[in-house]
Amino acid sequence: MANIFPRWSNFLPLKIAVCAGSVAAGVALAITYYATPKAQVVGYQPAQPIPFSHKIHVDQLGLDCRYCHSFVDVSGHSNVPSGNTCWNCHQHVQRDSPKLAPLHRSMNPTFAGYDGKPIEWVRIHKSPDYVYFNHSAHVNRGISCQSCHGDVHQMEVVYQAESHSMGWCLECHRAPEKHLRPLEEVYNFSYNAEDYLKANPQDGISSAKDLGLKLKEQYLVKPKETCATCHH
Amino acid sequence: MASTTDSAHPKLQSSVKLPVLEREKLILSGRSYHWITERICGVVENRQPFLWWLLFLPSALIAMIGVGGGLTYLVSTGVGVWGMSNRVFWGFDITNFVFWIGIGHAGTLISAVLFLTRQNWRTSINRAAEAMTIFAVICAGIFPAFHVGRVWFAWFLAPIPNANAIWQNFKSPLLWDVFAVSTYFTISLIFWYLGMVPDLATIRDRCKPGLRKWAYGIFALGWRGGNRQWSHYEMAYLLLAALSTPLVLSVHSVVSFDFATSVVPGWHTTIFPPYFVAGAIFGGFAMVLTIMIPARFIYGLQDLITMKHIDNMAKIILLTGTIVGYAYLMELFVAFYSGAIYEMDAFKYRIAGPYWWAYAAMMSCNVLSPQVFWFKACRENLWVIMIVAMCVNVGMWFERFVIIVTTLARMFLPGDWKTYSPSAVELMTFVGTIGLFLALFMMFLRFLPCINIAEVKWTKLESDPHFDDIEEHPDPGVVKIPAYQHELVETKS
Amino acid sequence: MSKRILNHPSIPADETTVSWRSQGQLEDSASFRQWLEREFPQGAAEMADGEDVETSRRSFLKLMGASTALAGFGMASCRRPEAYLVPYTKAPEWVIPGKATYYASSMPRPHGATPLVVTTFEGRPTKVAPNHLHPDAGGTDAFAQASVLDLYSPSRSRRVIHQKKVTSVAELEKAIAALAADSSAKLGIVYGTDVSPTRVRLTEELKKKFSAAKFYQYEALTGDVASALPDGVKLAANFSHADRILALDCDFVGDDCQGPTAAFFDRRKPEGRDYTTAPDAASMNRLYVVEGAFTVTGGMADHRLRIAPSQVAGIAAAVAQGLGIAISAPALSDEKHLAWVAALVEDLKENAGKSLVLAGSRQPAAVQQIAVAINQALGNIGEGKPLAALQSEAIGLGSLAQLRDDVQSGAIDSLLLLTPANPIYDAPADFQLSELFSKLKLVIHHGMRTDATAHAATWHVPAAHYLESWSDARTSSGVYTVVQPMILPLYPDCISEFELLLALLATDGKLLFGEGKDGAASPAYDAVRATFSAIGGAGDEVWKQLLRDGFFAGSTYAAASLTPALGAIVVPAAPTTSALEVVFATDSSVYDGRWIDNGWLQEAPDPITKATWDNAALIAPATAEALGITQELRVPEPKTKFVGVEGKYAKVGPDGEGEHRTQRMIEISVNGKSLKIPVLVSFGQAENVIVIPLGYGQGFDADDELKRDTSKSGHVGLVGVNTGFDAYPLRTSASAYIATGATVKVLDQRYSMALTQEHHAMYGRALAREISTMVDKNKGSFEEQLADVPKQGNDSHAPPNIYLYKPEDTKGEPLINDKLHQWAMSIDLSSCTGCNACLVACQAENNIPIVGKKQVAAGREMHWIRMDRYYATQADNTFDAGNPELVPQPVACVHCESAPCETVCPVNATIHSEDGLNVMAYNRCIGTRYCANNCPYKARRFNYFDYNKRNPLIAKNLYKGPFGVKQVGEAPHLQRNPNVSVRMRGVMEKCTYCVQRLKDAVIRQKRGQKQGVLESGKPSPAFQVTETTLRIPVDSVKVACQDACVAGAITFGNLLDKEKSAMARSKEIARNYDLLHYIGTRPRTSYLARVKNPNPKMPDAAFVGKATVHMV
Amino acid sequence: MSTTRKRVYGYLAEFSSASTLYKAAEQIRDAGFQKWDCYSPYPIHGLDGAMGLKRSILPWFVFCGGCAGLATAFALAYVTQVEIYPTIVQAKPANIFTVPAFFPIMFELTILFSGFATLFGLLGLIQLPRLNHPLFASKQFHRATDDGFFIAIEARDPKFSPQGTRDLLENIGGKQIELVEEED
Repeated sequence: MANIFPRWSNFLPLKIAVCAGSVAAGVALAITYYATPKAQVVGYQPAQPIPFSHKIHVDQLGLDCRYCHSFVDVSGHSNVPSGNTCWNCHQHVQRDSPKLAPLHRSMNPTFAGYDGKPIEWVRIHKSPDYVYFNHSAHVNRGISCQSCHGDVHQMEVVYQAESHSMGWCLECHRAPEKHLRPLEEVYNFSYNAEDYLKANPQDGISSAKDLGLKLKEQYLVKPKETCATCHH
Repeated sequence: MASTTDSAHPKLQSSVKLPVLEREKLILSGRSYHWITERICGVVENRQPFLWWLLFLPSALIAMIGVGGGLTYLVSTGVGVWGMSNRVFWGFDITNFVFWIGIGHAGTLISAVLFLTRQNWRTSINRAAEAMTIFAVICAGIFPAFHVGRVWFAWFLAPIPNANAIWQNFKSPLLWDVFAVSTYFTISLIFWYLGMVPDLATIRDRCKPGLRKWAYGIFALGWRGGNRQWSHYEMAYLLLAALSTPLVLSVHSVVSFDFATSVVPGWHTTIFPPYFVAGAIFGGFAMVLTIMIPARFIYGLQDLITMKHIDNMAKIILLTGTIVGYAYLMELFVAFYSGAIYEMDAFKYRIAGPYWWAYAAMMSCNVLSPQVFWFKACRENLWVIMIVAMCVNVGMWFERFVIIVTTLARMFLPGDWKTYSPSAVELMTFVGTIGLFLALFMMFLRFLPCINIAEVKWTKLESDPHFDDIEEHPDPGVVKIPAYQHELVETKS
Repeated sequence: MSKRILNHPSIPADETTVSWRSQGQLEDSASFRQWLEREFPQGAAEMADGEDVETSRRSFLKLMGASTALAGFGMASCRRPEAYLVPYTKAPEWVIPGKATYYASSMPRPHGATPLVVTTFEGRPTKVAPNHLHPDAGGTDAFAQASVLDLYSPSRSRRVIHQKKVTSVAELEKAIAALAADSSAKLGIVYGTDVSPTRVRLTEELKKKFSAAKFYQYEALTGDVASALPDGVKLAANFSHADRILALDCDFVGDDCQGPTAAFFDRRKPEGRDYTTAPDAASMNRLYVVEGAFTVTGGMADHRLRIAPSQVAGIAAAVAQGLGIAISAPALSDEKHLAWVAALVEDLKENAGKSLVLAGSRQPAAVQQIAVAINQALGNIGEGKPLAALQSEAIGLGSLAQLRDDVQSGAIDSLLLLTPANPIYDAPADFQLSELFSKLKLVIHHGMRTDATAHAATWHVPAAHYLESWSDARTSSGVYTVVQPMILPLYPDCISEFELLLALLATDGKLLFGEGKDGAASPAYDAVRATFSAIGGAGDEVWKQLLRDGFFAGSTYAAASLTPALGAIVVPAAPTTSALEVVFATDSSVYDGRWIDNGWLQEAPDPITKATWDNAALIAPATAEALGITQELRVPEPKTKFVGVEGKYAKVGPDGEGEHRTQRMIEISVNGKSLKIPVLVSFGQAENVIVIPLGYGQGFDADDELKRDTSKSGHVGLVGVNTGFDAYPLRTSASAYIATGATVKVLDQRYSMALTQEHHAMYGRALAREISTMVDKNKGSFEEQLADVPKQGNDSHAPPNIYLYKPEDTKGEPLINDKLHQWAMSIDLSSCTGCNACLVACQAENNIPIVGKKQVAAGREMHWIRMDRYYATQADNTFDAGNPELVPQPVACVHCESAPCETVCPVNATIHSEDGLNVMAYNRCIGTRYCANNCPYKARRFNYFDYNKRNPLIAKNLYKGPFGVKQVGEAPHLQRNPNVSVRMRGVMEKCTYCVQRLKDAVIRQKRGQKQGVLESGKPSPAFQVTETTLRIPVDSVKVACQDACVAGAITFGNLLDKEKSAMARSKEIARNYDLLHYIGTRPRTSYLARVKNPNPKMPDAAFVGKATVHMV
Repeated sequence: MSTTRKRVYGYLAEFSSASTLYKAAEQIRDAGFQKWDCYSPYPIHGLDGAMGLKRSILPWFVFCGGCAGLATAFALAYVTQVEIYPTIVQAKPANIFTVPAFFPIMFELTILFSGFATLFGLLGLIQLPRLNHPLFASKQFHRATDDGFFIAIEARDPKFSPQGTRDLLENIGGKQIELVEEED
């Protein structure tokens, strides 16, 4: 009888084990990367029909979030502005900018291509349909837009800044003090806890963390972690 | 491993003559090592008898239609194609799961428990019994895996870190089940495979060069049969046996927790774990007999699987059957002693309610039929044994059916009472798993050594290195005993 | 799908087909596409801005964004397709995307409108609830709850049909204009029996314009009351003044409404409506019922006499005689009946002026007269009395008999059918209505379904739903209520009743309907407003008030005077097995057949028989045995202390169980006609009486189990086809409700039926508990019985419930730790009738699918509330052993604090929330179903199939998996509540305590913080938010079932409100008990034992209120 | 044997039965050889002693595996259920008192990890899989898995000498002594 396997095959199992290990790790990474729900993909930045710049409107012009997202503090759903909200200003300002052609199509009956159809903005932040998220429950309790949407006031084109995964939600629900702000500061994108404390000294509060804890105490904030908080 | 190192301390030893029983021959007709090799490997190497094809092809077909087709339909359409309802949420699925997982237990018991208790008669049946375990667990696993509503999300059961930051409920008996059954399958597979490595080497060494030799070569891992390997190997085998023994007890205990930890009358009872384990062994041995008796004829293994083996198994069936019968009666007693109307009614309806026939089948098959094994004549008649074994298989299936279905169909509120009956798809899938089991077993007979060659050789009397050593053992009745026992022995003599 | 259309015998498929049974066809139809285009992208642009807010706001609005998704349940891990956010171009006033808007409206009903509050989401009406501001407020019954589904029904008629061909509205306009132009037209108009002031006003105008026009009113089963009373006079009961009530075959809490019943139920609770007083038996009313088959009213009765409905006249006469009213009638022969009547008469006399006698509308005029006479004799009628006689404005309307005469005499030659009835199908057989129609030159049918009458008419006009039309109506006491549209008609060709009438009145006969040019309102709007200005005064203020409140305060009918004419009473011979009595009854699911295409109602189990999707002949057990229908007589009776009943060992009955259940068919011959129909044995029914609920069997197709005639398959939609048996042909005008002399032939044939409950006794388990205000010889006085409620049955020896491990976290804090809200519910069996209103309301609120008959039979119905109904008889009942007690018990998830379902879920898909809910995360569920097995209440429901994505109504469709036909079109999805996930197959679901409502209330309350900061004038960090800021006001949130319940049987609230909350108070009273307390689940939903208030002098008093008291 | 180009593996000798093998093993042990092994179709009891082998250290591997399993299971269950995301489940505690509910899984993982430790420990100790071995080149060695009893003494052994070892094997009853060469 002769050896049926060549000598090098003695190291084969080890090699296979090493390869299999690397492949498994790769597959795990690939799954993590590709199978992550797109709702959680940070950096999604589609082109919009009108290149609306939050930077100009918020940072330079100082518009409040609620000027356009007018129902964010009364409804679960934060509305995108209706056409006439835009038209209110833009029938006077920058009226002839070619970028505003879709708005004219929608709002301006004298415009050549007028069809009266609403503008279709590309959706960026989308929670899955089995998730119930209520904007008013958050902004009325001291959680800023910034906590979830990032520095929108610096964005020329809006992109997704945070992952919006369940784990991410839970992080804040378990430790809301990291994100709590005085109610007056919820829509203030240049809020800074230290500056706030300088301007409004609080008894025995010196750090942002302490301020968060105090607000949690004052506001009786006890976020829930059970399923029905978001799933029903 | 005999105590040869004792010779280092001669002073502590003295010899005493004790009457010895003759070591029983487990291999008849004084077959040689080579004959054993030839015989067992022959099963794999020779052309398969017509009967093999006759069994394999229909089994494979049934498995394909029943399991393959049935499950495809189930997953594509919904669990509704089975017969369950919003009253009886489990039916055939969990009945079959418990049935199959119970079958598996005999395999582990034969290979592990009998190994630990030095029951050498196990050697000629343990391989097949272990294979049976593996295949039964595969058949069993199909049911809980596919009975879930969204099988594509079954990975929620695995504790994988995820973006949702959500984990399993480790308090759930069902999660315990997932761990227990998967551990059981893994350990059984390791045990089975390790036990097979030397035999795979035997086949490898007999093969002509080619694909077969290559395949067996890979799976034999390059086994050489050196004593430096045997030494560790024996230890590993012992350890696995020692691990498997509590495991096998735990698995069916955990399965029984699915029921015992619930609030459902007729399930909520502390007697379940031992009762389930006994039942599993009971049903498993019946299945071993059901399979081994025909296989013994087909492959002419009468000299390896002797009447002694069959007799032993019949006795175990009698014992465990009686334990099971005791459990049934105790269950009734506890229910009626409880004074709780729900408990009493649950058992009343089992006995005389809508599924009285299932209860009757269970009682007569499981408790009454094995009683014939009190008689030696019955234990020697293969037809009787075969019939009883078949009865027990059926009876044990009905036991699970009775526990699950009759209970759920008549629970706490009469307003929700509704009976259950299986759908055709359900029946098909169950039959399919029987086909799958048989087909896998046929494949096993075809490709793998169905009897543990090395261990069978080891049970031959001349395998003892001192067998023909008259110098070493001038008198077989003389054994060396440790010094600390001298006094006792001397006073006795 | 196309299969069905091909089977249609005469009409070719596609455009010329008269009904739309398939959504496939529907989706491809141009009109639907047009509707979609109109309603979606342009709808918003068409919004009128400013002036006419009332009309414009109800135009169908584009859903904004997808967060309130219409689509089903998706998988998390799919790659994201590009999604769009589509805002309004011009934001409509009052609409906040994502928030519900509520409007007051009402639903016109034959016995008086039901005042409603309608929930709309972005313009879609999704749910109705009672209008609690309304003086006649009560609840909403199952029909009202289910009516919203009809709006979106896929089988709804949506095209004008002329001579069985689909045609355009323009063609119809021509026909109407021609009719309008001819002021001498011999026009007959048939209305429904509801009262609408605008209709009355328009009728007057029509009379002026069309001198030869005649007006009729007709609905199939509204009874003989009208003929017994002067024209336009109505009786309305005021139960708050009624201490003693005698119902003579009158199901006044069920289908035979006699006035708002909320006050009746308030007085079924010994502690008062909101559990504010100590239990007082004297505060309870007492209900005597004389009836043939069990009704929900009979189930509530303190004393129930079972007697053939034809014999009720005899009892009524005996009562009258006992009260000294001179009336000639045969004397009662039965000793027991005499004793019963004697004690009853005494009780009525003692409570003269505080008692109420109601005659069922199906009873003949003579009985109605006796009832009036008794009420008059007792002084029960008048202001502040239990009964009011009222004069409605709907007078001068002819009956169906007059219509027949007028057609035959040639007085009319054109007919406009505006009635909700379906006369071709439901008129008594001797009217031979189809022959009559052939004599007319023009029949215009206006209706929501292409039913039998639509097929027989020259023109069929698709009707707008009441949620799409302007109208007005009167409630039973005559309060003026408005019917306002929530939405433009879903399909552009749908026309409302008033729009048709107004076209006839218009000088040019121009038919204006729906949304006019430039968003102008429908002419019906102006008509209603004009009517109202005469009643409530002109001016915008009152009108806006009307629209906001839904009714005009202080408007009622004028009182009328009555003079009963008592003739000699003739009581027919009592029925025997060879001359049986057949009673034609309304059905709890389809009423008179009009709801046959409503899936929610079809699947709602009958409150008494628990049958779904079919009707059957109901026969008492002893009669069924005597007729040889069943060999095995089953009695729901505890034979021993421990073991029930039907069969001692709870075996499967002779008809089988579950999907194998089949009922014996019989052939009933009466009035020269015969009907093959299955039999259901009905406990507590009078002997030798066959009760047949009407309204079924309107059409069959090739899938019919009995292979019946398919020629009428186009008369019904997918829901109603192949359901039940049509007993209308057995009726004649002389025996419209009760026919005698029927014979029965037992057939060697069986028919499968789907029952949701198949075991009817409690089997010795004290589940639905009951006590009596009368002293019990074993259990003692009322107070002692009250104290004994928590110890009934097995609970008498339940061990104390002790924690082995405390539910605490690592710091030793309790886990259920919300200090703001701890939700709980109580269900009062004393006022629960088991009527299904909660069940259907729950279905509407929580997007619960229907599953079809086969699945119900298999036990897979999805209703979150299972309406259990138990019978209990006393072994020693010497008065009438065949008259069991009936106790309903709604069971939904009881939210156990120690929930067995939670611990067994391997993936944490069902756990407990901090505020005490047992919550279910559908998207985590993998469907092991272990939770449901371990639920002692069997309150969980599993989606065995994709009921929301596969149409369960097509035969075997669910079993075709991916090859099955998809769920019906877009429209049904528009009904969905956007705040509730639509469940996919393979997941478990169950009652959530309407968690979406709770969350909404709690989040709304959180906004109070901002208010508080603003009011305090301090910076927000200095403002201390307290529990009172965040806790919702006491009893301010209502769950769907509670809201719908007219009986106030369900109270829900926050345990932390303590005694301020009615729910918390109810938990403290003696008759509060936990269902299955013995097993220690500590449920949050508890039950209050039913209290029966028998009259100790009655011969059957000792057997009342005894359903569970003797169980140990 | 230095004339061959191939490297020598050692001598392989066959013995007639288990008992001759046993005695031969004792003698080779006593002769002080280290790199040698007995080959038999089944494990021969007592041969470990006859070869002077120590008790296998495998049980220690398994013990460690078992402990790792127990610790893993406890950590997995306790950390996720009590520390990370405590859920309220049938009013059961979310603290140390909830641990009894984890016992079944702790047990199962102990067994599972022990099993893996056994498997991989064994493979490590016996240095398998090793598919190629010089002995497989021997013409008679295939009988070692059938009915042959062999002893192979490796050339690596310091006491190995081409002639002396061969003589030793002959003296203790070895038959068909074969010089086994390693392949390239």
